[in-house]
Amino acid sequence: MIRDERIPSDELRRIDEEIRSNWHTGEAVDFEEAIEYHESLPDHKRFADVLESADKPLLQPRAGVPRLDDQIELLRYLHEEGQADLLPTTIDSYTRDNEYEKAQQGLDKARETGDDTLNGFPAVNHGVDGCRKLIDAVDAPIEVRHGTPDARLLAAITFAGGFQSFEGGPISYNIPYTKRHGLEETIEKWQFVDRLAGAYTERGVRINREPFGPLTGTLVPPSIAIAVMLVEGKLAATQGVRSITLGYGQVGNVVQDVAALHALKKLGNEYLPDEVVVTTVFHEWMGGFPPDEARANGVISFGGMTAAIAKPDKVITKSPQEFQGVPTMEANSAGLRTTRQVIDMAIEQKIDIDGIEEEQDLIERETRCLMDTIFEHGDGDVVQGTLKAFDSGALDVPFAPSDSAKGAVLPARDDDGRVRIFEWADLEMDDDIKEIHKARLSQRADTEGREQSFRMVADDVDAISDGKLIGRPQGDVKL
Amino acid sequence: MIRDERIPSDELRRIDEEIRSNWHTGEAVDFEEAIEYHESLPDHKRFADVLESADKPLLQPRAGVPRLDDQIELLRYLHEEGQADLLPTTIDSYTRDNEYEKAQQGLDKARETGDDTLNGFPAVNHGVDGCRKLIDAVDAPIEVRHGTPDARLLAAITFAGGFQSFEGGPISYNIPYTKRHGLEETIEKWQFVDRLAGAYTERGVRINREPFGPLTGTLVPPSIAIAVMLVEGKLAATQGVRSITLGYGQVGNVVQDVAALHALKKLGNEYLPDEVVVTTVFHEWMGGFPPDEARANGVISFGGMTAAIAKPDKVITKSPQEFQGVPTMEANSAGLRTTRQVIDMAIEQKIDIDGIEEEQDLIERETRCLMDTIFEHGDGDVVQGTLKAFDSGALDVPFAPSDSAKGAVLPARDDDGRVRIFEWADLEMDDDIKEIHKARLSQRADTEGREQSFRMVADDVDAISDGKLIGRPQGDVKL
Amino acid sequence: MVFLMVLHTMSQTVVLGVIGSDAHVVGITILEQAFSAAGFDVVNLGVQTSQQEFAEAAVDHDADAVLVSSLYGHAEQDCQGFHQVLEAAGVDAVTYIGGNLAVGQDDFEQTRKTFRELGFDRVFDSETDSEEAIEALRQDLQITPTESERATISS
Amino acid sequence: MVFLMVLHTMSQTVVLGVIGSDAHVVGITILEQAFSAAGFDVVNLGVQTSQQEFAEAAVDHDADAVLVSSLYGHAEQDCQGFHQVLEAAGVDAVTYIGGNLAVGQDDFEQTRKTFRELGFDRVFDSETDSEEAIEALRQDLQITPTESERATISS
Repeated sequence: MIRDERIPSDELRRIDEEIRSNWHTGEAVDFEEAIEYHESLPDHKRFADVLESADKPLLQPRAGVPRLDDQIELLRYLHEEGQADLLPTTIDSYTRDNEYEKAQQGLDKARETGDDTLNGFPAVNHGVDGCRKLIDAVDAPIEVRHGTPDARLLAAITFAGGFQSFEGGPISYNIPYTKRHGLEETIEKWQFVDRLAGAYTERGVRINREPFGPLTGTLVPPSIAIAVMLVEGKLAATQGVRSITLGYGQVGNVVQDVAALHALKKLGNEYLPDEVVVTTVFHEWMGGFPPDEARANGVISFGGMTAAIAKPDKVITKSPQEFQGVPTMEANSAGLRTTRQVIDMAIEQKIDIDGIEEEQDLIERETRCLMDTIFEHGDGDVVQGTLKAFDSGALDVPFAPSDSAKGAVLPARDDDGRVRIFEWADLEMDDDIKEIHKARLSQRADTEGREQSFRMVADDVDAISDGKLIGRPQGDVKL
Repeated sequence: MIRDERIPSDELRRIDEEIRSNWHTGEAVDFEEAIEYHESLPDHKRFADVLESADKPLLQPRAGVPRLDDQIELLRYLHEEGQADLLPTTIDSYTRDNEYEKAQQGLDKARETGDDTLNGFPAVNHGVDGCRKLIDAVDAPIEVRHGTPDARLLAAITFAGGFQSFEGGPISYNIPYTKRHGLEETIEKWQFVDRLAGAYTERGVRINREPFGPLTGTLVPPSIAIAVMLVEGKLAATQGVRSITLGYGQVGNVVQDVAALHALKKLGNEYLPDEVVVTTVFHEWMGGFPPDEARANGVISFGGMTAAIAKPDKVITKSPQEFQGVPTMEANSAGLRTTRQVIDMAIEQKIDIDGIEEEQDLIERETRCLMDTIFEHGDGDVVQGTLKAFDSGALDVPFAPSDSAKGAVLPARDDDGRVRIFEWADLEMDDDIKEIHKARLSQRADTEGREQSFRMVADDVDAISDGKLIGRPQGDVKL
Repeated sequence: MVFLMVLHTMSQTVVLGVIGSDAHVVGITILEQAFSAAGFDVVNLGVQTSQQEFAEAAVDHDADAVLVSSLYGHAEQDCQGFHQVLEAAGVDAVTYIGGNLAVGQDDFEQTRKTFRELGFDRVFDSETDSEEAIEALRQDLQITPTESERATISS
Repeated sequence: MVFLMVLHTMSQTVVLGVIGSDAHVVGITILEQAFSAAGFDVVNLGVQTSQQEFAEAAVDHDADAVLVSSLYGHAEQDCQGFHQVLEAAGVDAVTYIGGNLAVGQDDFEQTRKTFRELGFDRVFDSETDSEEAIEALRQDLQITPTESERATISS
């Protein structure tokens, strides 16, 4: 039975050899040589150190293209023109599905024709040397961002390739991304990823790990997101990870977002072992964007304003072309600079908004209910508790495509635009907290002169792309 | 000796006839017929009613081109694509200097060649009929925006032409715009403009008047701007104006901007007669913009955020092309939509920031000091008081090009980014208030490890276009 | 009247799902809620549902309608042969499809034609409100006339 | 040292102004403060100053330097014949001009050449710091060497 226990060294070696035989580039991985390579990197490319020592929020975009030279050019542009502090390398979909052969065909085609049929950088196919060429060519720390349920080979190659930060986790890269991968399966696979990061960490190369906070990106109640972050943080810490960046996706209500980021940091430090350095990352709005760059810039700036007040360690920026999919590098860079301008104008101002402590207190209480039920479900073991709590629905994520979560809980905004829970389903929560949510949603229903119903949920999902925060009945909409 | 007294009817008629003879289009003005025209306009084109009955901030851009058909097309675009609630017609520079012959040459050239050599709409040359064609063709209220020291003929023609709102005032369209027009001269001329607006008002056609709040647009301390607004509001009220929109230009510190807008509304209602309906307008940042549309969008959004919290009755928007001068209509419309998105996302949220009441109290106390000195200088007469207070320097505007103001007072930002007064010169102010400013600036000097000096002023003037709020010493600047 | 409508629709079963490799779950979740609230029995197969899974669920639940959602732009290839699979399994149900059905949705009428030819009874774009789909299904299943229909008849 | 510099520059008078119809006052206000702080006697003529007003003020105050600012893009036409006017009035002063001197400032070297030919001793773009102008004027008026110059000499 899988439990929250550190993978023994011999088991680590066994799995490592096994997964490296899955694709020919796995052969080139040599742990000792990789440690030497990491030690040769200058201070300003050490991801964990740069992130943890920053005195204001660092900005990072999303970006990945198939060919190495294009990826170098893209990242240099985002660093120089977009003034990104931290850089990403987003991995293609085939690699996420462990389809390295298909990724190779896409990469070959991209190299032959110049057409980018892959939607990201196939790091496994580029291999250790390809990754190092990227690390060497770009003058800032780079993180691997993907969405891969089984990221073991990707981790082995990119860690050896010089990347020092790796996004994802067994819940956050399962529940929102895929239907059929079992949670037990992804936990087991991510234990290896974390254990490998821990092995580097033991040798002084601190690999930063970043659970994916936004989850399904759609009106996720803060406490659910935070509980998942705490679980993934704990699992990583068990395997020896010592630099963990917990994530949170903007819901669009300033008070709730600031409160959630404060709660995330506080609970992260409380629930994770003392030897872990906990940082936080704020994702600009991950839901639907307005089909209009001007309005999208407003959404992006709203995220920047929230970041200036909450002061997370890192901000993942969006571009004004979010609506249409992958942005041009110019638009990606514009999103960075718009965010930067707002943060730099606001961050020196003392902006203390009333009600943040109260909202933070509510979020913390909710999160503790969820953490308590996880521990109870597992008789103290987080892995078993997570599996059983998702199974019973005591832990749930709204709009989850995965069969591993019930996806029965439904959120809706209250009259102030804060995300509350409309349908609890089997989510474990104290009754007095449920009453608070109910009262807030009832207040909104009164304002709108309609019953609380799934219509609110549906209206809220589209609201920001339609130009509002709260999905009020259409009769009230003024243009 | 000019005093704050209503122009008698016969004098109004005499001046009206005189100024209408200054250019041939003046002949077409017929007051009675003009009243009938205004009465024929639908409710949604009545500027004062639309503005005063709005339940959230209305948005208005700046825009003016020489030819009538182009102006119609421009305003329709801003209304339909930009979703502007209120529209502007910005007047060209020749008209502002009463050079109607030169304006005519520019208009003729524009009509012949299609080149726009004029930088606005020459409403005097278009005459009453031309103005009405514009009013008829566009489906929203339109305001005349200009910068004219002697706007008497412009007012006579545009009021008869169906415009129901008129920007400017004797101080706000003198001090920041021109060097040599005496204040006494502009007060006299604006008394006529206000008296004419009052004559329409008496007949049920409420012409809205809007003193120009941003003044020199460069770090104007809120109390100075508000005092000028109160004086101009009072002068207009004396002449019979009953719909007055007091203005304020964003300084970029959220707490100070919200406090200033609250103080403006409160003091406006207190200092102006009860029969006047007082509304407020917030101008998005009027200082130097970043030479980068992405960063400019951040500045614009910051204004939208402030507006969502302060809830003024109207917002004058900027475009992302502000740096390069007159924007394309697409960019102008983009600035509107970015602002709209931010306001609509934020306005339903309860965002109460600590310290606003305290800052508002300080602004009110400062403004009362200035108003008291004006009344004292004039033995109770506002006109004489304003003239003498500007003359003695007891009332002053920083960076004023006009010989009518000393322009000796100098502002600088404090450590929180709020605009304080660094050099008081002869500005009248209670000593305890001066001590507060001094202490705040001293705190900044400590933070920066340098003396308080004009260097801070110079650094602050460029800060926002350089991407920051406060002009910190360059050694501290991180990119 | 409301009671009557619920009575009439009590036995009507709708099978919902997102076809192919598409993982967009929000729309289907809201559709599930809307059809349930309107009185239908809803079987939600969720995302990444194969043609075979649709057919099996329709047979198992004796579905009156099969509603297919697709938002990632590959609906046409995902639906090739879908109606043959349904027919082979003996499914006799109304079939609808909705979502972002083509990558460049410039001409929705062309898209509608394509999917009508594939065998779908109705085709909706991504802007369609769930109420509209419910209304259409009530008509197609000849459930008690709606208020608007009666208003038309009596006028 | 600071005291010494102030002594040396006490008697040096600078006339400042914005030429033509230009009403940009911020830059000239900051220049006034900077030159005053550096120990110069400053006569600030403000905005919208004519060539004749510059000449009269330079004569009245026996100016050592005349500093012209222009930010609205019409400097070249505003400065045509300026040095002839100064000469006719008997002004013998160092002349500087700075600001946005051409509408499209693509090639500042060309702009500099244009204004040097008009007679200005130095030409600055709008990015020039006031410190730089002060430093230049100290050199041109052979005021006590600055720290950086001495550092160069002694190194």
